[in-house]
Amino acid sequence: MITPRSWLPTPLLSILLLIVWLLLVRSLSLGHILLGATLGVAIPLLTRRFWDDQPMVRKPWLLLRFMFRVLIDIIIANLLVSWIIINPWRRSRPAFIEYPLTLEHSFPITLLANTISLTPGTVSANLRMDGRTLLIHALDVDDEKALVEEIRERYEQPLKEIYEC
Amino acid sequence: MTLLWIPLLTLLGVLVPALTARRGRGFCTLATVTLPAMALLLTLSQVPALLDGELPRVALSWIPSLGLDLAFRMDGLSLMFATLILGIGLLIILYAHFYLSAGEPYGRFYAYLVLFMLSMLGIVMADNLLLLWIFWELTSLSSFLLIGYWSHWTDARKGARMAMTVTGAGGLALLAGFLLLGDMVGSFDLGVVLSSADVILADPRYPVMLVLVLLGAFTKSAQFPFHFWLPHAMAAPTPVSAYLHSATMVKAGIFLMARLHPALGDSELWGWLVTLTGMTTFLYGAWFALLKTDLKAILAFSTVSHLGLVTALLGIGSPMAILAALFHILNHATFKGALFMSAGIIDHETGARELGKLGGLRRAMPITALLTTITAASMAGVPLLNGFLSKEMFFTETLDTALLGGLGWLLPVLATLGGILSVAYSLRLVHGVFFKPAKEVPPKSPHEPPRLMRAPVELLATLCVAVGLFPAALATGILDLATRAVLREPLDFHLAIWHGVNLPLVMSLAALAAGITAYGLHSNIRHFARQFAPIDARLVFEGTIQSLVARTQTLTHRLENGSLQRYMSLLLGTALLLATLGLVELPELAGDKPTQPLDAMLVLGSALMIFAALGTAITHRYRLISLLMLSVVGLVVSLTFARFSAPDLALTQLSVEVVTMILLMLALFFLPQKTPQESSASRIIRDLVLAGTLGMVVASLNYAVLTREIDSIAGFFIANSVPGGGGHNVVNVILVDFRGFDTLGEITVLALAGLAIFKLLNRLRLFMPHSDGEGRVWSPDRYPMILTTVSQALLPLALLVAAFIFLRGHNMPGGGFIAGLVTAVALILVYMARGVEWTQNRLDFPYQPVAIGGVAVATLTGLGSWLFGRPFLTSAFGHFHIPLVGDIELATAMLFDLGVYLAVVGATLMILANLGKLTTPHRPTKEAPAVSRKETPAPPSEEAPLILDTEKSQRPSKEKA
Amino acid sequence: MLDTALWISLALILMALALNVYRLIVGPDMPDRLLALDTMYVNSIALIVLLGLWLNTKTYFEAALLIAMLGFISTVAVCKYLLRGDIIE
Amino acid sequence: MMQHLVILPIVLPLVAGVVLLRSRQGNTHHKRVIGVSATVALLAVAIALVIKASSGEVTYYAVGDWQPPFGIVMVLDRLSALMILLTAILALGCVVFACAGDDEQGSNFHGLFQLQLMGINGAFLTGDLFNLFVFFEVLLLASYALLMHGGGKARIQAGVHYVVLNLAGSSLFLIAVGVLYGATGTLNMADMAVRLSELNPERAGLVSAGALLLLVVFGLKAAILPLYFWMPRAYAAAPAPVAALFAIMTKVGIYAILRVYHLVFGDHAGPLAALEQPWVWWLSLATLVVAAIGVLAARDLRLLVAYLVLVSVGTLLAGIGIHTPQAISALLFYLVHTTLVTGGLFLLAELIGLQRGKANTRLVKGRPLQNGGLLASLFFLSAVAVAGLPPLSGAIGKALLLDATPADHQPWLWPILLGAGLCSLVALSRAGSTLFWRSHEGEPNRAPLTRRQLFGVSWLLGASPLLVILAGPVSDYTQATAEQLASPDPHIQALLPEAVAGGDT
Amino acid sequence: MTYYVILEGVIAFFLVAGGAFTFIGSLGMAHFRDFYMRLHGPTKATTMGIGSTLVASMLYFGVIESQPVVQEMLITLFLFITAPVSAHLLAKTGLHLQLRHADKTRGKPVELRKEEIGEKPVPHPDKGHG
Amino acid sequence: MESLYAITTGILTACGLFLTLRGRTFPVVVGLTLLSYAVNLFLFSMGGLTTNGAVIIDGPSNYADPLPQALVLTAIVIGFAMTAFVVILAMRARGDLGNDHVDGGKFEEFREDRR
Ligand code: NA
Ligand code: NA
Repeated sequence: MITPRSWLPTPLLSILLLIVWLLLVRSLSLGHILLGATLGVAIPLLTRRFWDDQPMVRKPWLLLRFMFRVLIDIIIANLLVSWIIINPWRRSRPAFIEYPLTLEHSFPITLLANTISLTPGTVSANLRMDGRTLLIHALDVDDEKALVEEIRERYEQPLKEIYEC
Repeated sequence: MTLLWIPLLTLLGVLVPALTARRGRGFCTLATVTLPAMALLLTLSQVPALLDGELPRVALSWIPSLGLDLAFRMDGLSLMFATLILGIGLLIILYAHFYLSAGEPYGRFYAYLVLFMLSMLGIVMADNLLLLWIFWELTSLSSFLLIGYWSHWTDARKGARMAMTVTGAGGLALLAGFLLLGDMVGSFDLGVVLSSADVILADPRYPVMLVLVLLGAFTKSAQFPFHFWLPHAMAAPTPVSAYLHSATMVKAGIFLMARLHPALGDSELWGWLVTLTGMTTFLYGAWFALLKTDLKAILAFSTVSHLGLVTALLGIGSPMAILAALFHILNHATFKGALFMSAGIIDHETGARELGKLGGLRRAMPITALLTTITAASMAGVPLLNGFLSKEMFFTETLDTALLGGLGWLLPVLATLGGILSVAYSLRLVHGVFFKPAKEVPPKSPHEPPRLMRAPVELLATLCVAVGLFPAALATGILDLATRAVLREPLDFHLAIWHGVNLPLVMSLAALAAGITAYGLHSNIRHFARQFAPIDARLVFEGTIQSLVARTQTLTHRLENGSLQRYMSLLLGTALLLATLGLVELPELAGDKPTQPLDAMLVLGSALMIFAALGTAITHRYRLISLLMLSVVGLVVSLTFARFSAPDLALTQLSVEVVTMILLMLALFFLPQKTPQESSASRIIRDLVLAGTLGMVVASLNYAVLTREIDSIAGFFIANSVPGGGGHNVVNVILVDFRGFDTLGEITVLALAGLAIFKLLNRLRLFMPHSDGEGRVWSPDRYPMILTTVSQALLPLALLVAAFIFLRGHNMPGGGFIAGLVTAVALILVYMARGVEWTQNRLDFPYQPVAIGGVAVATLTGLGSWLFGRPFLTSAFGHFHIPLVGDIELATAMLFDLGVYLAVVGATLMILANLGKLTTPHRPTKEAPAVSRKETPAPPSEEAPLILDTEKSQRPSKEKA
Repeated sequence: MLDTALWISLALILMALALNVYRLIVGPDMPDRLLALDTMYVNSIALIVLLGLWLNTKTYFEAALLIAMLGFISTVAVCKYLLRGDIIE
Repeated sequence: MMQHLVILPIVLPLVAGVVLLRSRQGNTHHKRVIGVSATVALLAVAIALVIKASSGEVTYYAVGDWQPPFGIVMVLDRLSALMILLTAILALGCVVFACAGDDEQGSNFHGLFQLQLMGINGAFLTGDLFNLFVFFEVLLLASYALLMHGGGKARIQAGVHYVVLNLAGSSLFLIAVGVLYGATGTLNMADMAVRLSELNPERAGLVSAGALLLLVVFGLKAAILPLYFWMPRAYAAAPAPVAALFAIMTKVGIYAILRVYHLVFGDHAGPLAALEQPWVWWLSLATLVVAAIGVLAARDLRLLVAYLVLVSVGTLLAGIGIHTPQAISALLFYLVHTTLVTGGLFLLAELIGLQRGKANTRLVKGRPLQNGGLLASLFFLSAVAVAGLPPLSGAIGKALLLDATPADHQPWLWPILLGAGLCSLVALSRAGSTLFWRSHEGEPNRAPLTRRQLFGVSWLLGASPLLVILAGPVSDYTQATAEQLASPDPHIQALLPEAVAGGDT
Repeated sequence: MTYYVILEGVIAFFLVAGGAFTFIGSLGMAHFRDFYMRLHGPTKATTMGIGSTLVASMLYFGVIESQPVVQEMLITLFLFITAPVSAHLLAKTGLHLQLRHADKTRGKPVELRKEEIGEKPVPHPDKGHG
Repeated sequence: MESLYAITTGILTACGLFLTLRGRTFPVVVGLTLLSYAVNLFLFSMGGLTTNGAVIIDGPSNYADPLPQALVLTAIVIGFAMTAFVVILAMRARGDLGNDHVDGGKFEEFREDRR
């Protein structure tokens, strides 16, 4: 039996694709909506096999809030880093920091790692193969422990909540 | 038409022995002689016509543009030679029937013999110079086969090759001579040539032409210094020697001189060249005949000598000399044919042909002894035999000629000297074999040969005596016809035994007497001759050829030293030279088109590109760095395309650049990471100069074109893109419509690349380095988790972009090609992030059908237009109104573009994924065993999933992962 | 005003590109060069956007889109190469 | 279908190739049937084309219905028809030979073979310079793939040189096409001819640079002296049916020189007319010399044949260098002969090699051959033909060419050409005597000949006596072809009725 | 009118900011002491710079020319997905190659400790060098 | 501008050619790729250099010559196919012949002066 699940495995992605399509073709004609819908169904069907099972997003609103926070942090981080770069008198205090992960699934971990890379003076340098530890390189840090705590509180906790895992 | 049957019957005769060889030798021999016998009868049937003064002739047009006709004539000269060829040929076949031993492939032998007969007939009957030449070369070929008949014998092989090389070379000279001759008179028709002596003699090219023609004649007739092949040709079975080297082939040169005498002969040059060559050969041959101990060698050198005699006569060229020459040809054919056959009989019955091993055979073989004595006496010029008559005519002519002027006395003296030698070697031959007591017991107990084997000898010996006694009755007729053909007018002559006591008679008698004395002093002469180191012509010849071959090998290796660098520099050097030649013709490099101003973006872009290009070259020994530099060039090139209004190009260049980069890196894994420093400074300077100048030339060409207005056909495309092609993106419309055929070829190339690469990857044995260039083991993390996750997020997005780029291509930058590459690259990202196995399980379509399917779709789109009666690849497009959906445009070009898309995806994945698979158990092995027949590298095991150096390079991570 | 801003921005980006080339050439290690290349890809996105603004056309923006995507993929490929040697395994 | 006849030599192999390549696996028998039938069909088409072309009319096929000079056209004249027919005849022999088992030595043989034919035919038919480039690439890549068929070190090593040099050649081709387009503004060769006749003399240098660069490219394909180095080893290493097919590949270069410099740089091109001639002439002589040396030096039958191909290249180019209709006619006759005979020789060499076992085609003493008599006769026949000895076609071709040599060229060409013939004769007699006469000890190697192999060989070699018998009509055709080439105006008129090319010459 | 002036000003601001950030990113890449520090510049400042430029473009085309702005959004999306991943992989590569870091860097991760690698470096099994 | 463009093309060509003259397969392949970039730039410019003239028909405009663009597109694709082939061939040669010299290492010592 054909269930919606079998032909529309990821409704969110499908909708996203449709929207992107309409934006791309700059048109709202029925033809394009049909075409976009077709692509929205076809592409996930084609690529579904390339997806690992991921935890569902339980709290989309939280996700939005998280994204907004990250955006703000990115801007701040950028200003900070820029300042470090252009200020010749500023002596940076780089450090390698091991961050023990509490997240479990690959998608949230990736989100976290990318967030870390984009925000305050840190780059996630290596996710160890056991998936439990993230090595972070920080450009300018006083207190490693505090940084770890900040990341956990600011990013990892929300992600955990979003995905409830 | 009867005339045509003479060669035609002989031609058919070539096939007969091959077809009848299975039915027994007797049958085969009989069958073989049938057709040549008929040809002989046909030849003789021409006599009445000839006597009536007619010239029987037949001509069929063959290659008009070359002036080559299938034309035959039968004049007296042809008649005489044709009779000789066919008559003696028949005797030889009969003789060979007994001569060849039981196990030998006689069918083949007969076939070769008849083939040779045919080619000789062709020479003497040809009425077209080129036709004559064709048969001329055919005699070389068939004699090659005959001489090499006992091919397991080294002497036979080498003798055959030597004969063919020398006579073949002469044949080539002859061709050149004939072509010149034909050019002079404007025709290759023999009749025309023979009647154009005045034109020919007046032509400034006459000397060259004459030398070329004579080269042909002299090589064939074994004239000094080209005589050396003939004694070595004696490695042939005796029937062959008897036929080719006494009666026929060696006479071809003589025939040619006689044939062309009317056209070429009336000049001093001819006289000097031919007479002196002939006299030299006459003496040289006779001298060596006296020194040799092998029966056939003696006969061979005596043949050389007699050919020289005839040549000398032709050189003298007076009517009587011609007559004498022709007469001696006849006589020589009879006595020498008989002598060769006798020698064969002796060899056959005793197993020996060395004078030292033979002796006293007159008791065991009295009849053979008698026959040999008669024919040898004829050869020596003993009165009452035919040899005496023509030799005396020769002496007469040497006395009468005005050639050599004040040194005219030299000719008769030399002639007499030759006569003395002839007598001596003839005597030695007969005495040594039959009368002198034997020193050794011959290998076989000697006895008379079978009756029929001796029959040909008996016939010929009888002829010697008969003609000797009744020359007027027996020889006048044919000689009359033959001389008429050569002299082009009847000659009044009378052949008689007795002319009274005159100087020639004295010369003859003196020669006889002195000859006998010389034989008496024979051991002294041989002792004298031993002081001179013997020159073995075969060794010299083989040595020459071998050193020539060795030298050519050195030369070839020096030129083609297997170095691509040299070949490439030659290619570039040639290009540089030729392009420069064009450039220097430009009056001014800059044209009249105004140039555009510079801006910062351009300057920096150019600087970037130049830096990166130089960087690529400079760092080329550090391959990865070089690759990164190359990537920068690629990026800037695509930015340049964008800058100068080519968005499609920018997109294409970008995607191709990335794919190329991935490809190069995939390959680099299996290649050394660094290039050793091996170019010398001078080499680098040479390369820099070469590349630099060619770069300058390219830059100049570029500048020259850029500064000139172009009046191109582009306007048509811009004007017709929308109305004719239904698309706003002209570049895309050109690609899929105006010049869709190019694109079809292009995707075929791409698909072919995929197929070719698949072939290359089959059973490829590679090192899989388990550490990088610095010796670091690889990171154990095969599929970094973050990359994996992101790759799956990017895939749908990339596919969407691909779909977008594809669909808008006809009107906006994009199209099937770029969309295909984007799709392929996105999939390659998945391959990189998740590995072959994982991806392969999910991407289970086979690439080759997709790639080929793309080509198929494009082709079918093209073929579709045939249904509408339009040419291949004619496009159609239309706007369709669909309710609710609205207006949509559909074009066949989109279908074509879909083909492009599929071909690109398929081919790219075929290339990259198959390459990636090399190091996994999925490596392509479907190809049939690629073990070439030439070299058979033992594959480790048919089932082994990996052909790698497994023990060493298995990396630790394999197990972990 | 826009023009001025455009040219200032362009000048800055060109300088950025020059710095990238500097890093590309001096290295000292492969990752440094790769970083330079990756940055160069990203910077050329800005260049194309500026070109679009200058010429007042979006014709070339797909190129920018592709650079964003393909530049990443080529960086991944080189990283994978340096890490594992075999980029598709 | 008749109106599409002109494009069939391209479409037919393309479709066959696509059908054959649709998957790698599949029934060998089916593939063979398809491959051979497609080639037979191609032969039929080629015959029809020759009949059509022999009327003397130049016809064209506008692909995509875009008329010249804008669209790509396939042009049928006597020359292209002849070349297509020659290709088809050669291909049939090769493909049947391959069906004896060579096709199973690797993947996709028949499909690649068809695409190779497509490329070759396309190059012969196209009237567009850039399209010529595309077809060159198609035939090159197909040839790369076919060269590698079956693998083996020798092929790989020869392949590297072949591929790299040809890639550099392709770059030069693009530069040349670019310059010519930049200077004349068109790609259609007939149109380019028209535009050259009214070219601003100031630009002549530009055009001549482009034209001479093009000559380098064609010379590379044709294997002329300083550029031939890729050829002998690649041909010697290629699998037999492929090497035999390659016999036509150097002729593609010859054809391109003939076509481009007669059509585009004909008399109407003024000072640019026949600008290739001196180069081709002197280089052809040098090529002949080097080739003759190579023939003598070769220690392997395949290599020997490869150098014989080189000899033929020199001979053909000499004909172009002479540049008279007579010489062109002679070279066309010789071209037909040499292509088929050298093709046959490559196949024959394979048979000989197979029967000799370990000694293969190396010219050393080996075992006797199981079918020694038959192979020896075939070898003798082909040696006579290829060395240019009567009574086979080589002699006729050579005589035609020598006869067509004007007096001032004779002192150069005659000795060299005849000398090269002599060298071939010496080398071939040495080779034959070693292979068949000296090898008489030991047991013959069990490698029976198959009917397909014999058909392939005799099909190609049989052409030689046939050419002799039909020398009259064939040379009439080549004569007419040469005359058609010499006066390109009707050709131009047929493609561009409004053009007045050469009107002022 | 004012609206346009303000808009132009905003666009100009974003343009200049974009250029500036881009430059700073590359500057950081050029002048930091070690690879790990150099990594920060492009990851953040450059991404930001391109983002600003794209915002400028969106404002220009979207508001002034009223053309759709989806390409810019897509580009931004791609960038924000890929930039951190690139940085991550680059860092990982640097660690794998054990690139040396500035002395003042605190923390000594296992990745950079030689003894943790375990095996001795093995020579490249390369016969390719002459 | 034209001169700068031409000089750039020339230098690219020269660098590419220099690399094709090297003795190892990989630099040769890189050189051929570089050469094809140069040639594409060259061919592209044969219709002239046009700013802001992308040939997307939307009314009268100063269009660039689209034909060289189409030719370059074809050339790029063909060049890619060829490069792909030659890269793999280089690998194959290395695997089969044991080294990556363009001549297959026929020479024991790679003395270039002699070649
Ligand atoms: Na792999
Ligand atoms: Na990035």
